[in-house]
Amino acid sequence: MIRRETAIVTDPVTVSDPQPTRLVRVEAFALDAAFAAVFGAAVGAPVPAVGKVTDAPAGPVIWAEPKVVLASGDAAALARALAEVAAVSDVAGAWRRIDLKGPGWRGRLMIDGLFDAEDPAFGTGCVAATMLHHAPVMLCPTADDAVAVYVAPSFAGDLHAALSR
Amino acid sequence: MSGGHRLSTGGVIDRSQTLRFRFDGRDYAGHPGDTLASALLASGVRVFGRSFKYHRTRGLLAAGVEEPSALVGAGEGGRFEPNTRATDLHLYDGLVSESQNRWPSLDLDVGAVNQWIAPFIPAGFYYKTFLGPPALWKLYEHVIRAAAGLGRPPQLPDPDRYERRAAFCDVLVVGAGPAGLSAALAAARSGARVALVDLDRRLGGSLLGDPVTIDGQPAKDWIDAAEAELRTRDVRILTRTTAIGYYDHNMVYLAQRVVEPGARTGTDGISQRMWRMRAGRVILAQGAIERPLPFEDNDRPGVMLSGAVRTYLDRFGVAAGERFVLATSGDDAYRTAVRLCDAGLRVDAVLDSRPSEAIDPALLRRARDRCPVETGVRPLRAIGTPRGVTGLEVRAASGTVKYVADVVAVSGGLTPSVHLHMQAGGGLDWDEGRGVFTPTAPRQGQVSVGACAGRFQLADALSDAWRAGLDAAAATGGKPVADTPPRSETWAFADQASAFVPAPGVNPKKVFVDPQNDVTLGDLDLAWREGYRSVEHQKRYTTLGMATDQGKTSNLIGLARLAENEGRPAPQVGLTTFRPPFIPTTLGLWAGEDAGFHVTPLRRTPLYDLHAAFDPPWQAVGYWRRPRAYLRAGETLATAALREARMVRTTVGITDVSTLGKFEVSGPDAAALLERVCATSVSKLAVGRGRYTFMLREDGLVNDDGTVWRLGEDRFLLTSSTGGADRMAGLISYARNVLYPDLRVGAANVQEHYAAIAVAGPRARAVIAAVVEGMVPPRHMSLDRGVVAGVPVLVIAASYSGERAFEVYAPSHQAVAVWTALAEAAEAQEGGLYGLEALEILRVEKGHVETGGEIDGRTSAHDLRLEKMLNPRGGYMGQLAQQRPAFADPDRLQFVGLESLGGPIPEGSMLVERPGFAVQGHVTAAGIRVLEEGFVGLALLKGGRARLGDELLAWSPTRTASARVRVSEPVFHDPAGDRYRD
Amino acid sequence: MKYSALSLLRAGLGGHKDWPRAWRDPDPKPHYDVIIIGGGGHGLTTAFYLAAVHGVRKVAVLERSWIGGGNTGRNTTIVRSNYRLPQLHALMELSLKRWEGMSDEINYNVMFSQRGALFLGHSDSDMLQLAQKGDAMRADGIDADLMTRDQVARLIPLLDVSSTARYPVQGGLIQRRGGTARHDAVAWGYARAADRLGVDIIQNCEVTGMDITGGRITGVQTSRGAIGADRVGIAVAGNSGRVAALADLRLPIESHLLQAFVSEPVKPMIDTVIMTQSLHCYISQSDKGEIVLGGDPDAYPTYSQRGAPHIIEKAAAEALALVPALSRLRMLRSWAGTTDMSFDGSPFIDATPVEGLYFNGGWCYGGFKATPGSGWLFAHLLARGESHPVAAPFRLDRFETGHTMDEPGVGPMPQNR
Amino acid sequence: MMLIPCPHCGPRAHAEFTFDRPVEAITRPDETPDALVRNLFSRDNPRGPSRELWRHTYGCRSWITLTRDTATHAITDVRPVGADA
Repeated sequence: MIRRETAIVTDPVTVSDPQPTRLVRVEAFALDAAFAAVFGAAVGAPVPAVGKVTDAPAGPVIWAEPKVVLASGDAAALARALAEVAAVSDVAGAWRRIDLKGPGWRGRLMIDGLFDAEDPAFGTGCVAATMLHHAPVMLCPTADDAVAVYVAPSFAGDLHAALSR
Repeated sequence: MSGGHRLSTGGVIDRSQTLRFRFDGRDYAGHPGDTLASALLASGVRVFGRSFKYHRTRGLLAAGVEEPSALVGAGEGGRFEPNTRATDLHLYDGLVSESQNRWPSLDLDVGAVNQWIAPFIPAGFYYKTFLGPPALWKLYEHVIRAAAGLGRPPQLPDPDRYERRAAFCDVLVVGAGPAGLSAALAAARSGARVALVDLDRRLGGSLLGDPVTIDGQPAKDWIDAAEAELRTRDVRILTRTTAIGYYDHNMVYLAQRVVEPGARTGTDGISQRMWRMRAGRVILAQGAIERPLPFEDNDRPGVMLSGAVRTYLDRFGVAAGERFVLATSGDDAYRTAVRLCDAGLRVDAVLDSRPSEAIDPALLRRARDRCPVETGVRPLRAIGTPRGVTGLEVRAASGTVKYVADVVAVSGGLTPSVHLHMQAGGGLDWDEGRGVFTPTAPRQGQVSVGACAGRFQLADALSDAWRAGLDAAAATGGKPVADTPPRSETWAFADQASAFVPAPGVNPKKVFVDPQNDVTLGDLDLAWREGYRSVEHQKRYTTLGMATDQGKTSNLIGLARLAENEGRPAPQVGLTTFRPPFIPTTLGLWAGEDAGFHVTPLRRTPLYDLHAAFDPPWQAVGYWRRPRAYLRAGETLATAALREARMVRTTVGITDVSTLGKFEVSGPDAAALLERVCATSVSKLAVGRGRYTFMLREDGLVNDDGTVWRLGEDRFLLTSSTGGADRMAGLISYARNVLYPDLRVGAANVQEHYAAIAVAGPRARAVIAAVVEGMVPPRHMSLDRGVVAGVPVLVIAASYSGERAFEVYAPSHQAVAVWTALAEAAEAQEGGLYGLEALEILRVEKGHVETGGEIDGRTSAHDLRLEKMLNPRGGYMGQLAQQRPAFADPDRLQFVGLESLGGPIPEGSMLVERPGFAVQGHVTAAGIRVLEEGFVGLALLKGGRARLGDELLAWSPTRTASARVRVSEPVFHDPAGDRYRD
Repeated sequence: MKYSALSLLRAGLGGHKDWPRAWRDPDPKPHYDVIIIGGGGHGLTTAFYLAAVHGVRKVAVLERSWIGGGNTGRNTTIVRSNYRLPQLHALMELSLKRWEGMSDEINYNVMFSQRGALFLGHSDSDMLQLAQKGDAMRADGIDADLMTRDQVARLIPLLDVSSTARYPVQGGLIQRRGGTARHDAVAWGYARAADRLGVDIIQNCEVTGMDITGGRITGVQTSRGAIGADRVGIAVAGNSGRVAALADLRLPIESHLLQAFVSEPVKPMIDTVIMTQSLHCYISQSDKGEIVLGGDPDAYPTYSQRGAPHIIEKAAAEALALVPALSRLRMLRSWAGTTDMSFDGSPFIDATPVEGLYFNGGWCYGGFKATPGSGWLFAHLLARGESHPVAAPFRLDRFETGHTMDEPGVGPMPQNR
Repeated sequence: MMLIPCPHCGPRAHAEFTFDRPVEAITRPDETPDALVRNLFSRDNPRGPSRELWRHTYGCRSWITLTRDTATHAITDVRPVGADA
């Protein structure tokens, strides 16, 4: 993808309203083979590498912290399946998802931002947690011309307004 | 002599278009490509402003951002910008501008009277007088403040927007002159991700004022070709953009003018944009700034820097006057003389202070073809009036000579711009001959090329910059190309001698070093005589270099004088500190999008819109906003709050407590971790049960309180206060990851996963029973799970209000349905909504301590009557620290209740025997009895736990209010808890 | 030569040729009764009071570079005593009273302008906290008055008092005796006054070692040779840790950084000192016409005297939320000082475990207002070897005993202060 | 604005991080009272390299230790803390 560096590219970008998520927080007691096996079986996708997202039937599986992964799905079921290897908590209500669509999403994420969303290496399958318009967010490119911005619901209102300005 | 005028041809301007603008109420015209300065100069304007102290007339000295004198107010209403440099404002149609710091007018300024008392107001005079009591200084100050200041202050809010953008690149090139363009080309061709910025509207920098040829092409064509190539290589080119600050780890702040000062914005409403540019390497190509010469009355309008005269001629097609004399100590002024002659203007003489044997004979020959050149000649004084210069008197070998001129072009040598190099951290080498500091020993990724590195030869600058571009690309992963650097054949003369010392016979008191602050050489000598002998003392005592140009044309002359007085070389005396911003930058740009309402984010609970529908008075709690009450027609906040409190005491009320801190701790070691963070025991809780708990800071004082619930064998829910939520999140993460990394546990911040709705009152159980399917209302301090309107909920039974109460936890995105169901059920039970104000009245009556109130960061567990709940097994955070002697002091401030013996107790008031007596404590909360009569309060009182029954005065001198009170147990409503215990 | 309008007039007629040096530039003598390390405001006032009040004149102030070059020359010049805790009332009020007589005391105009120091309240809870602070001050005999929104709006016409503001102004608490002063003048004025009493002001003299025998200090090693002394007082603010280390002392101090910035000078626009309960920015206007601004500290230890830009952005945004008309005013210059942060926010004026070695520091970012009071109390301690009653609580060992004085109650981590 | 090389997320602006304390000030509840007071309430406070505990609070939320020169802000030897990958 050619990165357009000319002064200000005001490519179009559409901004979705904040949507609920089905994220479940999985904190591994130890990042070992046992955990990987049980996780893979229960979630239907491998444990994502650092800064990466894998796709499972129930939705994206996002690397969040050194021993923490945000899977999608039924928290209670996952808690039972992973009881021996991880601490599992439902955090579906702790995140909203705002989808940006259009070629201008990288430029839009640079406004009042700190992270290099214009870096071509940051593409589909990556995740970057950073600050955007003073709100803690997770940025997950979902296609060449689309990115999902995960944000806590309390910040979602102001962030959506700022992204749509 | 008529002063400045537009030549019929020449200049990089669009003569086909005319731009109309106003200055001091008069209409003028200019062309696209003009600055306000060039357009006014072309219209014959000579006086542009008045100096700060003596209100002497000031003309244009320079053509760039180093201009110290031509400062104007630009724009109208909320777009009015004082202290705008006329040289840094690119003309636009409809501009309205005005001169400043003069009354009643620029030509007739009363302030000029200061020149008559000049002998009595040298530098620092105000330290020696205006003595006496502060009240007297207030009177003097009123007059001084009115006279001080330059532009008039803006009065109206700013209608425009300011954007802030992050940006990243491998190589940032600052300055798009010959050196900058050369470096950018080399780096871009070598595959680096390059950004090129320049504060001008066009690329080219000094080349726009010089008809040199590069690679066989005229400079203008070479610039256009370079720009075209750079754009094809995806170089981010930002014009009207100034690198104002070089911060840590190669982050450079770039201030971009999207529209000119005072101008209307485009549809996006953006006036300026600040770039946070993170670069791998930074190539500084900012050029050099020309120094004036020291001679008497060198501040007269018409005395201009020789490079500026040349720039107005070649860049703007404007002759600064009609008869020119050039005084110089370097080769550069000769180029101006030659260009003036080329334009058919009269140059009476080039007066070079250097002896002829120190000047390149080829240069002398070439110049003498065009105009008279005298060597070994030094300027004594400008001849002229406040309206402008009319000539120059100089000292030659043969004695003093006078020349007629309406423009005295001066050149004391070029000073490399080392501002950003020094901001980045680095050293300076001193070149005694040329009188210049050049950058060395960079501490970050910066390298200086071209004139700002002291390389004034165009050919050297081009090749040196090219190499720097290749090196920078290589250092950031690029592959340096083998192409040859751009070459320039013409004008190889770039020598200069320093000319800091005025000619013998010059009166230092009449030589202006800092023209804006009216600082003379005499002032510098006075400072030195009085002992202010460090370069910083000289600056602060005389205000040299503290004006809006920050000494760009004056600091070195001031330093040289100090070095001469000290008898030490300049580098030993040193320079003052270079600080951001490189040029003054509006505060609105710094605030960016955060101005006005968006100064801080607004955090909304999932139920925010339901509250907002009532348009309630809000209470800010950190970034949150919580409704204080739901006023009905005719109610005040106080009456509504009391109604709501009585409703909770008599029927039932629901309130939004979603902002509480909430943490789900699970895993085999969950209880172990919680017993490190909480100061009470946790592990003895049975599944389905909960308890009150509190947390200490590491220094043993109480940090926050809340409740903890055992959801399952290895799963707990911990709540904390709204105010303490972020602190607790940090503390729990610190404990889990730093202190006890080996525990098999997970600690999830679920503050925002759960919305939380409190249901309190005698009929709370009825509401829960009616609304929550699949469970019966749990007994006090127990929990259960159920379903409300199809939404799975967790219901805990805990009371903050003192009534039977429950808290219903539902996933935030499904909370509206749960709230609506509970609200309907409450109304069915003759209850309703209650806000923060009622909650406060209820909790005061119940005597619960609150973070931010009684928990004020200075109270211990014992102070707050919580010591009996401390975990006997210990091991909790803060345990050791609370064993320090002070914790046992008998007269510590301790938590007590207060019963009023009269009217309302003023909240926050001091507890004293009688007015004026020693303070023994203070009221932390005060409220009205909800159902009974009377007023109560909570307080922290010295040795309070042993003073039951004492009578004191709750005294508030600031509100002239007080109430006699009796110390009581800190609980007034249902002390035994019969209303909710099972 | 005494400074006065008359002496200025007379000197003006003579071309100002005969003004003496404000302070001499003596070589260090072999021995002094008292050496003060640090030529900032606190060190210089200490030296002056030692000579003027306690008659101790064989005193030297050793300054590593130029006097007034540390925090004295970098602060935002605010003078006030509107604190909450009684110990800080006594300390800061003693200092404010000395400010009121300063220009005459040292015959040097420090331009102390009692234009009022105002805390804005943006909610009922803010106003309750301000009322409590005001009540505590009045109970300790310090002036403090509540102001309504209309009174505040009249005092600061350009303040946004609209009810729809993010932080609507509800009112304020003003200390009318508070205000601003010219910071450089304090250092120069006290240097001149002390010098006239025989104190040696020795610049470009860095202390590189301490001579301690048998637990007692006998003098210091410096870049200009050894100098003996009976008593040594440390007053070096941000460099406290490094200087104390020369005596193998570990202090309860962490050096942080506070930024400030000024606008270009404009005609009078803001006539009082503005601070706020809900935000962290503070605003005033210098006599020259520059708007002086500051806000959050940079929250990490540093000696760089160079702050991070996003801190400036937040302070500017907060200032604009209060006074929107500041938007088109240009920032002229930004800088930073090294703040000697203590672990409860209160200072130290105390002896150290080394006999004859005394320490004054821990002023966090509030030392300028305390300059004359700190000097008065430190001179008392250095002259008499025992603490003045007002200085008694400010002991070095208070963290071992737990007798901390944490005004905002934020606990031991300096970056939370 | 410093650039802190997070071991997990790569180099990031320091506005995403929070400084917690010098590593010497990490106090374990089971230490002796003297050690607690020494660690929590006194500092080397060096002007030069200092071993510090930071947190990538607005990034991967992990805790890291690093050596930072308190005069030049040069950052070296950044390592994750605690038992993680």
